[in-house]
Amino acid sequence: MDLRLDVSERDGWAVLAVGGEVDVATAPRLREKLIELVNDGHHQIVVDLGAVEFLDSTGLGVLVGALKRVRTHDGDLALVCTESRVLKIFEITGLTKVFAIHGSVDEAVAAG
Amino acid sequence: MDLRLDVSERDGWAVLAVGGEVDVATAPRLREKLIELVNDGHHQIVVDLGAVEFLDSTGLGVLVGALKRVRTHDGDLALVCTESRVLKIFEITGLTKVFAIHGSVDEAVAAG
Amino acid sequence: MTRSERGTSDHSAATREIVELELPARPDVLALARLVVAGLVSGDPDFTDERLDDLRLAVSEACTNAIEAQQRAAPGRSAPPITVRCWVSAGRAEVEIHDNGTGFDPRALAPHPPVTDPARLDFEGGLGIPLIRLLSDNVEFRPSHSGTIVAMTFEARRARSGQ
Amino acid sequence: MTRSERGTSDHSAATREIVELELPARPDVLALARLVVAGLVSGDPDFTDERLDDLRLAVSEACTNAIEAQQRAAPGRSAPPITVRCWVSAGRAEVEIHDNGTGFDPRALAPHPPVTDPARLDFEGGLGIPLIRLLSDNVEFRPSHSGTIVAMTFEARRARSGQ
Ligand SMILES: Nc1ncnc2c1ncn2[C@@H]1O[C@H](COP(=O)(O)OP(=O)(O)O)[C@@H](O)[C@H]1O
Ligand SMILES: Nc1ncnc2c1ncn2[C@@H]1O[C@H](COP(=O)(O)OP(=O)(O)O)[C@@H](O)[C@H]1O
Repeated sequence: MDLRLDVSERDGWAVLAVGGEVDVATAPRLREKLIELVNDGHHQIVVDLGAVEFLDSTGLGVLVGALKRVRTHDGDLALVCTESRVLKIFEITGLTKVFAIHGSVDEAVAAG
Repeated sequence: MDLRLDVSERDGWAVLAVGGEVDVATAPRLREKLIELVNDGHHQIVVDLGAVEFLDSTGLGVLVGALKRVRTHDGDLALVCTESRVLKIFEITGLTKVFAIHGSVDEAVAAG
Repeated sequence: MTRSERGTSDHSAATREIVELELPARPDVLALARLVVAGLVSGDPDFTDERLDDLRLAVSEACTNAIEAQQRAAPGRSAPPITVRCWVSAGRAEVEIHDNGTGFDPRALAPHPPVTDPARLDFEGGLGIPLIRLLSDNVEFRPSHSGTIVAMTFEARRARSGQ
Repeated sequence: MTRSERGTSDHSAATREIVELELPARPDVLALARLVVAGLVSGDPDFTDERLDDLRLAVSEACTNAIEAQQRAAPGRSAPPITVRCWVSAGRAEVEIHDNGTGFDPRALAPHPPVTDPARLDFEGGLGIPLIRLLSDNVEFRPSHSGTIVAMTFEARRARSGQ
């Protein structure tokens, strides 16, 4: 229910700002938005998790799927995440080794 | 559980600032604090409900009891309340006719 | 009214599914009861914040009475739990509070003196049932085999104002 | 384990009283399940915000699995409800999620390829049970007569740090 998605652009990257709760009820909307971005030719994507209050394994799975999708187009997907409650989930699942995780959108774009 | 009580003084009035949720679980603490004030010789009391997030009929009853108690000492008890969610409860029960309800502590003290 | 009877009414079964909460008969669970019912009903965007406040207070009053009745009937820790059942559909919330208490006759409750009468100050209690009546769109106090069921209806948009 | 058996354990009955929540087997109730369990457990000041986050996520994962299992077993609106039972005492929260689903063998789940293996990206699912194991202090997946009971324990202060 409570999921907010906002798309903007920065230096050729598509920036998807996600807010609210990502669980199995809301993750389909996140997945669709990411697929839409890729289909529209955006293969360099930053997903900004700064306003995410809750993220479950379905949400992690959607991000893994999106990473795979942009990679097949030689693109990249970077995450922005500073909240320890969200970072922790990437850490304990080992996904910090799969995703490039940055402290800000600027940092993500500069690194890309 | 979540009830905050703060006592201060203003121009000879005891000001009791109440915050959080007043229900049958927390109202006994409000009742005790008001009895304590009266027993300590404070018969001019302002109860500031500005930070109250929830107030039930037990809380209303405690305030009615406190008003009766100060009146027997020729004192007075005034309320400060601006939040419409709390004001509404006094209105629909008719208790706006029993209590003097003010928009600020200053106003309550000036009126007293 | 049983669950299956409810299911035959005008709304579809899918939107009438019930959330049921069983709580120990202790005052410190009231905050949780309010949280659950308001959390569930806030999923229906037709309910304004003000109407959610009405719901929260009426549910809290009914749960308080259920807990107190239950503790009178079975003092101390042996009191069985109370149950809150709630369902929402198309701008209407229905909430039932079930207790295993002593039962009572709501028509036999004496009204308070008018607020202008100084004797009004002698009454600290007795505002729970009046508040429930004022805040809900409909309320029934039904004797059950084990105690009382308080069944309240809340419309997102009230047809009538208070009383 | 029945409620009365629980009552005979080392904690007093008064602090072990159970909150039980019955929810329709639909994803949109997950937020409510998280709210109730976190709301109940936050009443124990020993639980830090971080530990409440752990609890919220593990409970949500277990409820998600229960809902999905239930919908596989009884597709559509006919799926029976799932039940969340929770009790807190002396710095420990216990949560059970009951479903009437298909059942499963948690030991038979294949682990993912290591995160350094590119094939890891082929797996979008399968992180729920690992997260439950990492975040809880203890978890049991018990077959029941009707489906599965996932019984998790959370200590306010963890004896071990995640796996
Ligand atoms: N569920 C119930 N079971 C038994 N008695 C009840 C119940 N609800 C209310 N009552 C009776 O009705 C009386 C009035 O209730 P209420 O208006 O809420 O005021 P109060 O609880 O302050 O007395 C209670 O004192 C109690 O005797
Ligand atoms: N309560 C349950 N009842 C039946 N099967 C379950 C239950 N919980 C988990 N499972 C099975 O275990 C698998 C792995 O679960 P999980 O690790 O949460 O990942 P995912 O749900 O993403 O597949 C599920 O796909 C399902 O087949």
